[in-house]
Parts: sequence; structure tokens; C-alpha cells
Amino acid sequence: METKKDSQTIAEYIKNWSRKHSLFVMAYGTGCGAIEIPATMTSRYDAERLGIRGAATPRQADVLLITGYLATKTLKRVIRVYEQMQDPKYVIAFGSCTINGGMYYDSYNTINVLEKYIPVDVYINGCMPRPEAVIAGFKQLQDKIARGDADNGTRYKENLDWYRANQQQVIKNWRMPDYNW
Amino acid sequence: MLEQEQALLSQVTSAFPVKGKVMRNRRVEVWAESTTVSSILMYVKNQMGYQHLNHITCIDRIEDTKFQLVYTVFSHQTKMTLFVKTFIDRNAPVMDNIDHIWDQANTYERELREMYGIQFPGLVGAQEFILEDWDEMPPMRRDFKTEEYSEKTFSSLPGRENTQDVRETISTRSGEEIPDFAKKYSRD
Amino acid sequence: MSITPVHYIAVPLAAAFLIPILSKFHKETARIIPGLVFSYFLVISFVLMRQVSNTGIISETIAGWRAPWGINLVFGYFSGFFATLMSVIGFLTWLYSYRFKLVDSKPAMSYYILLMMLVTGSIGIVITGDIFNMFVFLEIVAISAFSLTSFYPGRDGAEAAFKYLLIASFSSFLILLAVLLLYTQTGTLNIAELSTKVHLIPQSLKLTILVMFVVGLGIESELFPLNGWAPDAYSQAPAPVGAVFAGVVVKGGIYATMRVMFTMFDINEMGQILLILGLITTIIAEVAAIKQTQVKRMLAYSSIGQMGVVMMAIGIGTEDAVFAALFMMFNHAIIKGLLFFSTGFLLHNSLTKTIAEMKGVAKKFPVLSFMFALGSFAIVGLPPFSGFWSKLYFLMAAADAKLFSMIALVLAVSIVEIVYYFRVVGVMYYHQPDESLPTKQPGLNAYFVMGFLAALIIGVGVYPDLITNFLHAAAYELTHKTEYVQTVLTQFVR
Amino acid sequence: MEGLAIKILGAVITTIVAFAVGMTYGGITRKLTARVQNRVGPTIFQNFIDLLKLQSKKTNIYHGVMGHFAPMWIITAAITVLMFIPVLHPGTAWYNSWFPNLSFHGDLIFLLYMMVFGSLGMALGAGQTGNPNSAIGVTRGLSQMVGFEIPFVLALVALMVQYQTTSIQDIMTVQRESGVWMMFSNPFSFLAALFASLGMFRYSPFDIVGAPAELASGPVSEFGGKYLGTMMSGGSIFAFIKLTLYVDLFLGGAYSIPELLIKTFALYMIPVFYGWVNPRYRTEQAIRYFWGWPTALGVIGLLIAIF
Amino acid sequence: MNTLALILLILFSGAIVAFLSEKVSKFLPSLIAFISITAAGILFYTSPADVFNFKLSMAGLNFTLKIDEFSRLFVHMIIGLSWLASMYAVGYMQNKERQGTFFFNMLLSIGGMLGIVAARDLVSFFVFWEIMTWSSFLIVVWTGADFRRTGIWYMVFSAMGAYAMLMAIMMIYSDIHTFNIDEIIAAIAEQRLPHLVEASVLLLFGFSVKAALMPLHVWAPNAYTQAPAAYTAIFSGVLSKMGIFGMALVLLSMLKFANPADFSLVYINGFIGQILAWLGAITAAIATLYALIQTDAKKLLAYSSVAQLGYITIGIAIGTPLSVMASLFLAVLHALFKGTLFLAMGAVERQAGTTDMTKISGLIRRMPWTFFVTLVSIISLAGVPPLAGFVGKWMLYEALITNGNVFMVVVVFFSSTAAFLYSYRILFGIFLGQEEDDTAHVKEAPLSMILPMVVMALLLIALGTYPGLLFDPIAQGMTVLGFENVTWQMTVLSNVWGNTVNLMYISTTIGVAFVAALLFLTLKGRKGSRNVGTKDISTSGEIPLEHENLTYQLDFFKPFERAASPLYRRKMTKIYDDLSNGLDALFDFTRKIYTGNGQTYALYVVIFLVALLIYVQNTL
Repeated sequence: METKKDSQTIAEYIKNWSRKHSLFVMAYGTGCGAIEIPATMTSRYDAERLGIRGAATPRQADVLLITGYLATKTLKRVIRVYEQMQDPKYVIAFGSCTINGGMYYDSYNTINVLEKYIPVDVYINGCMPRPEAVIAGFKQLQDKIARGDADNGTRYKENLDWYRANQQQVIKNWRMPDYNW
Repeated sequence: MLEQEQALLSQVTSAFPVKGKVMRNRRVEVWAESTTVSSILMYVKNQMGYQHLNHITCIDRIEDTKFQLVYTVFSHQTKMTLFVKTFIDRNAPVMDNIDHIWDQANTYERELREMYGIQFPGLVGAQEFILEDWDEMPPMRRDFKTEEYSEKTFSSLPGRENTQDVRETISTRSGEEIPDFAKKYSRD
Repeated sequence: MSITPVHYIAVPLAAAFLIPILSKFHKETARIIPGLVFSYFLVISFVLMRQVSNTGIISETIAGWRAPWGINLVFGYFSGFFATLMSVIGFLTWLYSYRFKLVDSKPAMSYYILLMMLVTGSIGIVITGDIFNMFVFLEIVAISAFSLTSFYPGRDGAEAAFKYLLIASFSSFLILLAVLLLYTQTGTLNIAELSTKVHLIPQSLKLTILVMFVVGLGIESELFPLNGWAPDAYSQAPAPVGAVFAGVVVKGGIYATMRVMFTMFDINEMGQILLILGLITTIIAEVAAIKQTQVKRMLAYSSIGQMGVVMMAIGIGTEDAVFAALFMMFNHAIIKGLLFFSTGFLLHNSLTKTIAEMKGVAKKFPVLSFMFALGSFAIVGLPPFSGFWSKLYFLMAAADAKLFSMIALVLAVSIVEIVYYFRVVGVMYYHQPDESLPTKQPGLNAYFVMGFLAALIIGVGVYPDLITNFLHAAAYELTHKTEYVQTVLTQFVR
Repeated sequence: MEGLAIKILGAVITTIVAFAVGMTYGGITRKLTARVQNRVGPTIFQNFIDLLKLQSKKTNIYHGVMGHFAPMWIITAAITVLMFIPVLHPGTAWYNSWFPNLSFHGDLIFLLYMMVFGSLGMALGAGQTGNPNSAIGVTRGLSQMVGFEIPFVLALVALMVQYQTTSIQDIMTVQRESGVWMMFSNPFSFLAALFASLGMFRYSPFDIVGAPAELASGPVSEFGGKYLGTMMSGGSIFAFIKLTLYVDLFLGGAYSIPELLIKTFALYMIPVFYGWVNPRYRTEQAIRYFWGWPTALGVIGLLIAIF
Repeated sequence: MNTLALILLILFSGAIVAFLSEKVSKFLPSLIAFISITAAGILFYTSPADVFNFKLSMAGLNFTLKIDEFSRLFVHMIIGLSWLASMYAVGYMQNKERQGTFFFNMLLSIGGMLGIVAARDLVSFFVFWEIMTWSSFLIVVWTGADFRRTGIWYMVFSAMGAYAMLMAIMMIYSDIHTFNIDEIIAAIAEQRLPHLVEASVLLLFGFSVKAALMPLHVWAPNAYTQAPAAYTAIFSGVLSKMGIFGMALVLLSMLKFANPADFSLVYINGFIGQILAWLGAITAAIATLYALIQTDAKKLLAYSSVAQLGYITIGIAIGTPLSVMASLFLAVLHALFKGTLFLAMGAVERQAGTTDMTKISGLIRRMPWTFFVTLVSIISLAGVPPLAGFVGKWMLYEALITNGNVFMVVVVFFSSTAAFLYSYRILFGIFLGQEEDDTAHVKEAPLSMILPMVVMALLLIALGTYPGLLFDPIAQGMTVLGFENVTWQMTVLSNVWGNTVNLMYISTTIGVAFVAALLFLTLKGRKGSRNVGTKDISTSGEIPLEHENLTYQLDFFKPFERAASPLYRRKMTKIYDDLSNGLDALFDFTRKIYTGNGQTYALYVVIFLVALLIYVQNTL
């Protein structure tokens, strides 16, 4: 891991530095975690000091926040949003539900493992994680970016078939546009 | 004591061949045949001022092969709630559509249709209401094996121990006993 | 035998006498002989007009009785203009209606004779030099007109004819009274001589006579409020007769008014009244026209409106104004003729003759509709059609007389005219046709008549000099009466 | 030839200064806003970092030719307007010769129209993306522009009539020579223009155009990466342009860069402060706002200027 | 034969031939129209300037036709635009019914317009005016939709205008007994004509109708919308300019030379000018407001035309050299860009079937050339540099400001800012937004339709930098109007205060900046560039289905409409409707005089006789 950072060219280093310090967040407010975002962004925890600010649309966003359990119906939209984001893009998943189902482990319409459908950079565990944890998660993501191994978009592209297979297993009536980047 | 409630009950029972009882303060329930439910509702809405349909809910009495439907109506004048309860056959679940009495009944009925598979003849609305692309048994029926389905469809990562009772872990960590009354809710 | 004005009267009278006899041998003679007469009218007009342009006003005495005692006929530019116009319209009407009556069960004979008499009477009015004769011819016209109005059997025609009769009897009465008064005062009935003697009449009596003439002739020339008979008569008579009413009968009335006002008396005495009457007539008629639902009634009111404008021009009384009035009458005759003719076939099978029944006729009768539209464009005075020039000359005459408010009113009324004509054109062109109505396509003769009129409208519109010189001469002759008086009176002296 | 070189140099330097100042002002605003809200806030150079990041996005989405042209139109309009704005009074300082650019060849009315050029490009680009939010944002923006344009034009016409010139350079010169700034000689017009500037900067309460919560940031909602970055740069330059224009017209212009910075910063803080304490207006409320008191003030100012 | 007469003859006889040739082939009328206009154009441009002089004495009137420098400007517009439009019409009218009528009237109205600008006497002016009016009326009702609202209103308003003119002509005639314009001007300079002021007002009224000035504009939107696009271009582009031509004739040629000793006249002249200018300004503002709530592109453009004519009127009415120049410049420009826009809308209508913006969207990829010309014209219309529209707007503003019409400037500025709204509306509504399956079959219009539009668009671009190309003929024309020594430069605009705008610098700067940005943005990161369709948008993760069109089209400027609701409350059409209903009732009342009863009529006769006798005996 450390080696990758050292092998960066100057240009890459600058790029990664800027990416690290400017994270536009697409907060996909699923589940209970959405309520933690305002706390993180506002006065008490002030994520903006780290260069984190909200983005209104996936086109402008760098980070996709999945803030809790995902119903299959929601998953479709999440995939759509994720695919609309521009590379480089990052995904942060909140809470137990995104890791392995959490308390919805036996629900008939809630996915258990987010990783199977879209690549995730950072998991923040907890049910729900508190803003401190969220900021810690962001910090981790920043480190990862600075190291140059936050390759979420590339991973998705390379393993698109696997992801698609998983997605289509859940989303039966597949009516999604093709992923073209 | 509860004169109002009694009066209500007697009014309904006198008008329809139903039996019922006063549950408690401002709560009255009646049991009706499924065919008379819509007329009872019409009657209480138009004649007795029960203008508000709170809810329609369904209970899966799998043991009796019946669905129990509960219509909750409320009067703004007397502040009383009337529960109209009925059973329908679980194997051929058909119930009268009442969205001509209350428009909002449409929403509940669509949900019941989707979650329990109860048919309401004449119900207008998209087939898929909450679920998307659902082709299994209606999921709220008790014979639907949700855990199996979940395991099959959204396979978990290894390491999850489904049977683990979190309370035991807590009690061992904190040294607190699980009270007796709570033990009977234990998973096994 | 040289052609003289008396042929205008003698030939048709002889023909009218012959027709019942000849039709015993061949049924078609009743149809053909009037045509021959009308053709002969054309020849007479042509020859006499040549003669007038060479030698000046022709005055002819009949049966050797010299004026002022005998009947004399005077044919100058002014009379010639009217006579020619009437001949042409008469001929065209005959040609147009040559096969028109075949669809009717009623025998056609009386129609053609009446038509012939109508035109003959009107021509008689314009060529006579004798005021009593003028009255006689007016009566001939009126009687023919009643008959034509009630030509179609039925209550409406009879009612219209009765109204016409009622009102026209006032006219006859008043004119006769006026003639009588004139004769008692001056001892002559010759117009030329009268014009030299009217100053002998006491002023108040003269005015009374004038008023009688105004009212009596006003009925014939459709002045408001004396024109109640006109719309009914127009709409009940057969369609081609409408053209004759507009192009011939009314012209006779106007001619008489002009002759009386200009030659016998001085126009300045009654000019103001005529002007105001004309204006009111125009306004009321156009306003009434816009509310009509029947096409022919609408055209009738429009005719009245036009005559009102003519009357205004007469009321102005200058040479230019007379010129404008003549031009306007010419245009009115040909354009109204075209409109009536085209309407005749457009609404041939309609019972009610309403505008609504003309829906989409353009699809069935493209040429006829085009003719109607052309007539509409011309009659509202759009250049380059002939109607424009007469309107322009009228306005110039009015402007010379500084009658600006009158110009404004006439122009405002013209907008109303535009609305109702264009509304009909819109109905014709921009509605879906009612396929159920049976149609009757006009024959070649009708096409020829309408084509001729249309060509005349456009031709005069593009090159008004076709007619203006002639009209100028006529206007000059009317407003400078000395030549007329002298010609007639020298004959008298001789 | 040397003149041309100086011109080009001046143009480049002016652009860089405008860009840097605009971006930094944006950063300062963010920082100050954070402080007002009892937050730490980002660094004042956060906008530069954001821009760098946007420009270094790996994929960019091409929405069609107008979407491609839109950022270019914005930056073109920004640079063109900048070239025709006198940034400083002609002076003797060593850097003075860099800044006049082409300001002798354009006048106020040209600038007014040129400033729209960018918005038009933006609107077209936003339209082509096919996102309904973009179109809604554009219509709101255009409507609001009609709102604030009235007091603004009233003020500018008053200015032009008062000084009998339409050239910005001349207006600056007159103010310098008379020693009385426009904002004192005709305070009503200045106030009208100031109110108009609130709408022009689109800070709250006039930020309905790109309201993130309801319109998904409006016109720019389909733009990301280099397109968004370029738009940001253009916007920053425009901020500088508007401020400099106001300073030139109403505050007598500036002799030196520090003076310019002080004056522009003071002006800039007005919409920012106003925004902190105000919620968001709906479009029609915003328009009505501008057509109310600001217009009345503008009319008074114009009457003063005439008589 | 005289060249001018020959040109008119070619057009008029071409009209008749075109009308008749429809029987032979459907295609022929359009071809004949094109050929006759081409022939007329060739004849006009190959003949020396001094031959356009034609005198005819007919029916006791002297008709004089002469093309002077001022008319020449309009002749350029008429022939140029008509030529392009007739070229366009060949493709546009393909497979349509009743082409003969259309081209007959088209050629007739073109001939009429040429006659108007060439006329040097009022009668021939009026004759050609009326020919133009009714032929354009026939085209307006050619499609036959809504005959009453469109056709009758147009004709009634035109007739009102024309008859006002006729009245004025008669007033002048009654004063000096001539129709010749040169003689009238000479007479005005010498003596005081008693009816000059009334006549001028009436003439201006007549011209205002054609120029669709505010209270008289109600015919215009419908008429412009209903006429086929190939003709609407001419209609809005040059035919409406005849009103402007007339205004210039009255205000600048006639009244300006009024006897300076006649103080009241001079005063009234300025007063009339101010009133007219204000009417123009109000027209511009209100028509703009109505334009931006339209959903039909042609109707929007129709209202926009009304607004633009308002600007042009202002310039003429103010009457300073700069304003007149601005006005004439705008007039030519309006012919160019509105001509292009109407033609482009015609292309859209032909290819996509409708111009209703709520029904079509996203045609940019299907009709790129049409979009390009529309874009160029819209930028010109909005007056955004560096295209030609800016030049006209600039001159107009400077003229108004330097002339002290400050409040008018604000009104004009308001309307031209609001014009951005509808400019965007039309671009967005038709060409941008989401692509639809319904319009997937749409193809670009044929070359013969594209070519005229592109020619005009290129002219607009060229004039943006080199307006001097147009200033030259305008300045020459203004010499005739009495503005001698109007200075102009090829690329520099200047006002009387000495402020200048150098268009060369502007275009260069824009060009350099744009090319730099283009290179930067296109080359940078082009590997990662991804093409997406218009359905691929961020709609909160929702995926629009194929048949779902999310384009925002209805109630486009609703917030603005709400904010400006007081301005929308009163509608001029309603006032006219009330008026016509009232008149109708009055007419109905009057009609009742004719009761249909013979006795009543007889009574009338008797009463009339008695009344007349009493009157005559008492007064005369």
C-alpha cells in the first residue's frame, strides 16, 4: 500500500491531494443514517472544514453515501445514481445494514450485502454511526485517496459482469440503461 | 359507565345481524359477516357520523385458514372508534371493495392486495404498489418463509450468526440478569 | 333606315306584340325574340354613341309632333351612358337566364317579356325628353317590376310585390302631382323648355314640387326611408332580376332624379337634402345589411347603400361629383350584376337562401365562388378593381367640397361593408360543404356573362380610362345644361 | 508591436487577477459563512481545490454540442467583459499599464448585453441536457433577471444621463475629477443598483435559481467535471467583474490594486451579509421585491439625475 | 419599356401565370413565383439607378413611381427576402393544396410592396397598399383556420388603417389639390396647410395598423400565425415594414419639412413623435410579455414581431439621426432574423408536423442546421453581441439616452430583457430538452429550404462585425429624408456624446477567448468523454421510460407570469370583443327599422314627405 503512494508522479500527487480535500457528497439518504448527515455537516461537527460539501446531483458528486439499509426497490436507484457519477468516485456505506444486513437480515426486500452490488470504499459500522464515526470514515477515505488506491470506478468497470449478475439477481425486471463508462 | 359506547353498540347490532362488544373507553368492536361489512360501513358513515376511515388492516389467521380484516372508523363528533371485524377465507381471499365509500380505502386495499393477495373486485390501481417486480407469494402471509427467501436472494457474508441472542451477550458483558418475564420471548 | 333613338322603344313594343303570336308556332320564340331585341339594343347603343361623339346631342321628335307639344327623345352622352348600360345589363341578363328557367315548371314566356319591358321602360326613362313621358315609362317599369317580383308563386313573392305596389303608388301619385303642378305653372312638359321656365314658378311652390320629386323619385332610387320595398323585391324576384333591379331599374330612378335636379331645376336647391338623405341611406342600409342572414337581402341592402353614396355624390353637385356618381353607378351595375348572377347558381337549390347554406360552396363551384369573391372585393372598393376608382373619385369630389365628416362616415360604413362581404366569402371558402344539397352547374352562357362582367371589372380597374372619358363627357353634359337645352329647343324653333 | 505585447500581457494578467480574486472572495465567503454559523469552515482557498479536483475528473459527460459549448460561452463572456472593463484608473504605478485592456472600445450598454452572453450559453447548455430541473432553473434565473434588471437599468441610465456619457472610463474620470463618488452624488440610484446587485450575485434570498434542495442545483445539475469547473471559473471572474463595475461606476474607481480590493470586498459583503439573515424568496416574490422599493429608488434617482 | 414598370409587370403577370399554372402541375406555381422574383431581382440589380422612374397619366390622375435612395433600402429588403422565401417556398409548399392561390397572392403582395416604396404620389401609394393588404389577407386566410378571428380582424383593422389613410389623403388633396408627394412636401414647406396635423395623425394611424402598434395590434398575432411560414417571413419581415416606411414618410419626409414659422406645427410634430415613440415602447413591452406566455412557436414569434416593430417605431418617431439609423438598421435586421425564424419554424412545422412547443422537443440532433440558423437569429433578436442585433439595440439605446428619453429607455430595456425569456423559450421548446420517440423520424429539411436560412444567418453574423455594410445604404437613404452627412464607420459605433464601441475588438476578443476555451475544453480529458442521451439524466435515480418526456414545457414562465400578473389582466382583444358586441347590438337595433311590414313603409313615406315639406318650406 505504501509503495503505491510513493510511486505517484507529481501530477498525480497534486490531483489526489485536490481530490482528497474536495469531496462533494451525494448523500443518498436511505435508512436511518440520513439523519446523521445534517449533524455531520453543521456547526457541531462541521465536515466542511475537511473540504466536504454536499452535491445536488450525481454528476457533480465524488462520494456516494449509502446511509443505511437498502430495499431492492431503492437499490435500483442507488445503482443508477452510482453509475451516473463521474470517475473518480467513491462510496461510503453507513451502518450494519449495508455490511451484512443488520437487523433486516431476514427481510424479504432488503439487501444484505452492499458490496455485492456496487463497490464500496469505506464501511462505517454502527447502528447508526455517530458523526464522529462518519468523520473518521471520511478521514479514512481521504487517506485512501491520497494513497491513490481509491479505485472504486475502475473496480466496478472491471468487474461489471459480476456486479451486473448480482444486481440482476435482485432486480428481476431489468430495465436499466447500459453502463457506458 | 360507557353509556355512549353501549348505545353505539346497540345501534349497530340492532341495525345489522352482528355481534360485538365494548372494548374499553371509546372503543367498540363488532364482528360481521364479510358480506355485510360494506353495508355496515356505509351505514355508520352516513347515518352515524363515522366520517373517518382510519385504517384497514389484515391479520393472517393461518391456523383457521382465514384472514381477519379490521376496518377502523372514527367519529369526529363523539370521538369514538369503531372496529368492524370480519373473517374471509384464506384460500380464496375476496372482499368487497369500499373505495367508493372512502377514497383513501383504495390505498389500503391495494396494499392488502399486494401483501396478502386479497382480491377486491373493482379495485382500480396499479398492480404493483409497494413492491417492485415481485413474483413470489405475497410476502406478508405467514407461510412465506422470509428468512429462507432472504438467504436465497440476498446471501449474507459468512460470519453472521443468526441465532445469536444479543441479550445474552449483553447480559454476560454487563453482568445483568435477563428477567424471567423476558425469557419467554427468547428465540428458542 | 337609319337608327334613331326611337328604335329603343318601338322595337321592343313591336316584339312584345309579336311574341304571343309567334309563340303559337314555336315555343322557343318567347325566349329568343327578347334576346334579339336586346342584341339590337346593343347595336342601337353603339351606333348612337358613335353618332353622339361625332355630332353631339341627338334630339328626335316622334310622329312629327314637334316639341314641346309632341314627344321628343333626346340622346346625349348622359342619356347614352344610361341607355348603353341598361342595354348591356339587359342583354347579359337575358343571356344568363337563357336556360335559367328550364328548371321551373312555369312557362318562361312571361319572364322574358317582362324582362324586356323592364329594360325598355328604363331606357325609355333615360331617353325621353318629356317629363310626362318619363312618368309613363316609370309606370311601365314599375308594373313589370311588380310582376317579376311576384314571379315565383307563393306568399312571399306576393307580399313583396304588394309592398312594392303600395309604395310605388305613392311614387306615381307624387310624380304625377308634381308634373301636373309644373304644367299648370309653366304650360309645358318638355324638360328642356321647363328648365328655361322654372324660374317663373313661385319659390314655395317650386320647393313643394321639388319635394314631391325628391320623394317620388326617391322611392324609385331607394332612398331611406322610402326603400322598404326594395329588399323584399330583390330577394323575392328571380336572381337575375336582382341584377336588373340593381343595374337597370334603380338607375332609371337615379337618372330621373338627376335629370330633374340638374336640368330642370338647380341642384343647389336640394343638394344638401340629397346629401344628407344619401348619407343616412348608406349608413342605415349597410348596418342593416350586416345583420342579414339571406344573401340576396344582404345584396339588396348593399345596393341601397351604394345608391345612398350615389345620391350623396349627386347632392354634392359638382361636375366631378356627377362623374363619380356615374362611375359608381356603372360599377354598381356590373359588380352587383356579377354578384347576383353568381349567387343565382350558388344558391340555386336552396330554399331559404341563407348565408349559412353557402358553406363550402367554393369546393363545388370554384369558378362561381371566385366570381362572387371578385365581386365582393370589387364592391368594397379594393384596388385594382373598378369599384376602387369610383370610390376614389367620390371621395375626391367630397374632399373638394370639404365634407370631411361625411367622408369619414362613408369610410366607416365601408368597413361594415367589408365585414359582411368577407364574412360570406369566408363562409364560402373556409367551411366544410354540405354534400347533401344537390347542385346545378351553370351553363356556358352564364359563364360567358360572368366572365364578361369580371373582365370588365378588372379591365376598368386596371385601366379606368376605358370608361372615364365617356363618363366625363356625360358628367359635363349634365352639369352644363345649355347644350342640352339648346339642342332640344333649336329643334323646337326650327 | 511592443504595445500589442503589453496588451496581451495585460489581458492575461487581468484575467488571472480577476480569476484569483473572484475565487478567493468565494472562499472567504464560505469561511465567513462558516464562522457566522459557529463552524470552522474550509480554508479560504477551498474553491481553488474544488476547481482543481473538478478539472482532474477522469470522465466527463458530453451532453451534446450546446452542453459542450455552454461553459465556453460563459468563460468567453467573462473574459470579453473583463477586457472591456477598466480595472484601475490610469495611473503611474508600475502595473498600471497592464489593466486598461480594451476599455476604450466598449461602453456600458455593450457590457450590459455582453454579460448576458454567458447566461444565454449557460441556458442553452442546460437546456440540451434534457434535465427538467435545468430548464426550470433557467426560467427562474431569466425571470429573476428581468426583476433586478429594472432597478439596475434605472440606476445606470441615471448615471449615464447625469454624466452625459456612456463610457465607463469617462464616468470614472468625472468622479475622480469632481471628487464626489456617484454613490454620494446620487445615493438613490446607488441604492437601487445595490439592491439589484443582491439579485445579481444570487446569494440567498435570491438563490432560487440553483436551489439544491428543490432543483438539484438547477441549470448546472447535469454538468460535472471540467464543465462544472470551467463554469465555476467563469462565475468567479463574473463576480470580480460585477464588483469592479460597481466600484468603477459608483465608488469612483480605484487607483491601485489594494484600493480596488478594499472597495470590492466591502461591496461584496453586502449581498453576503444580506444573504446570511434572509431565507429564500420564491421567484415571483423576488421579482416583486425588485419591482418594489428598488425600482422606486431608481426612479427617484433618475429624476434627480434629469433635473 | 420602363424598367420599374417592367419589374412590376413581371411580378403581377407572374402572379396570374402562377395562379393559372396550378391546373397544369402542382409544382409549377412555386417555380414560376421563384423565377419571376428572380427575374425582377436581376432586372433591378442590373439596371442603373436612374431608370427607376415611371410616370403615368391615367383617369385624370398623375401617377409617379420612383425609386430613390430611401426606397432602395426597402427594395433591397423586399426583393432579397422575397427571393429567399420563394426559394424556400418551393420545398415548403410541396404537396400542398391550392398552391396557385398562394403564389398568386404572394407575388401580388410583393409587387404591391415594391409599388408602395416606389410610389411618389399618394393615390398609387394607396392603390398598392390596398393590393398588398388584400393579397396578404388572402394568404392569411389561406389555411382557413379561424376565419373570423384571423381573417376578418386582419381585414377590418387593415381597412380601418387604409381608410384613415384615404381620409388623410383626401384632406391633403382638398388643401392643395395634388397627390404628388414631392409637391406636397414643397407645399408644406411654403404654406400652412389647414388639415396637415389631422392628416398626419390619420396617416400615422393607418401606418400604425400595419406596423401593429399597441392598441391596433390585435390582428397581428393571429395573422402571422395563420399564414404559411414561407409567407409569414415576408409578412413579418417586410410587409409590416411598410408601416414603418409610411411613418418615415410622414414624420421624416413630410412633417419635418413643415414650415418652421408655423410654431404649433413644429410643436405638434414633436408631440406626435413622442406619443408614437411611447406607443412603440409600450407595444414592445406588452407584446414581449404576451410573447413569453405563448406555447406555439409561431405565435410567440408573431408577438415578438409586434414587439420588434415597436422598437423600430420608436427610432423613427424620435427622429434623431442616430435613432433613425438604428431604426432602419433594426428594420433590415428584423427582416433578416424574423424571416429566418419564421422560415425555420416552417421547416420544423413541415418536418415535425407542429410548432406547438408542448408537443415537440429535442430536435437539435435531428435538425442541426435549422437549430443553427435559429440560434443565430435568436441571438440577433436578443441583441447579444457579437451578432448584428446588438448593433441595432445599441444605437437605439444611445439615441434614446442622448436624446433624453430616459424613461423610455427603461421600458425598452425591460422589454428587451424580457425578450431573453421568450428567446430562450423558443430555442428550448423546439430544439432542446429531451428527445422523444414521436420525433425520432424527423429529418432535416431539404437543402432548398436550408439554404435561404443559412444565407440570412451568415448575413447576420457578418453584420455583427461589419455593420457598415448596411450603414452605407441606410445613410444614403437617410439623405433623402433630410439627414445629410450622417457619419458612419465600418466597424465602429458612436453616439453624439462621442462614446464609441469598436465591434472589431469585440468580435476579436470573443473569437480569441472562445477558440481558446474551445481548444482547452475539447482537448482536455477527451479520452474520458462520454456521450449520453437526453434520457440519461439525474432524476433522483429514477429512470425515465422511453415514452416519458420530462421536458419542462407547460407554464414555462409561470413565476414571471404570477409576478407580472397585473400586466396580464387586461386584454386588448377583450375590449375589441366588447366593442364589436356593442356595435352588433346597435346594428341589430337599427336593422329593426325595416320591419317587413308594407304599412309601416307607407307610413315612413308619408311622414317623410310631410317632414320634408315642412322643413323645406320653413328653411329654404
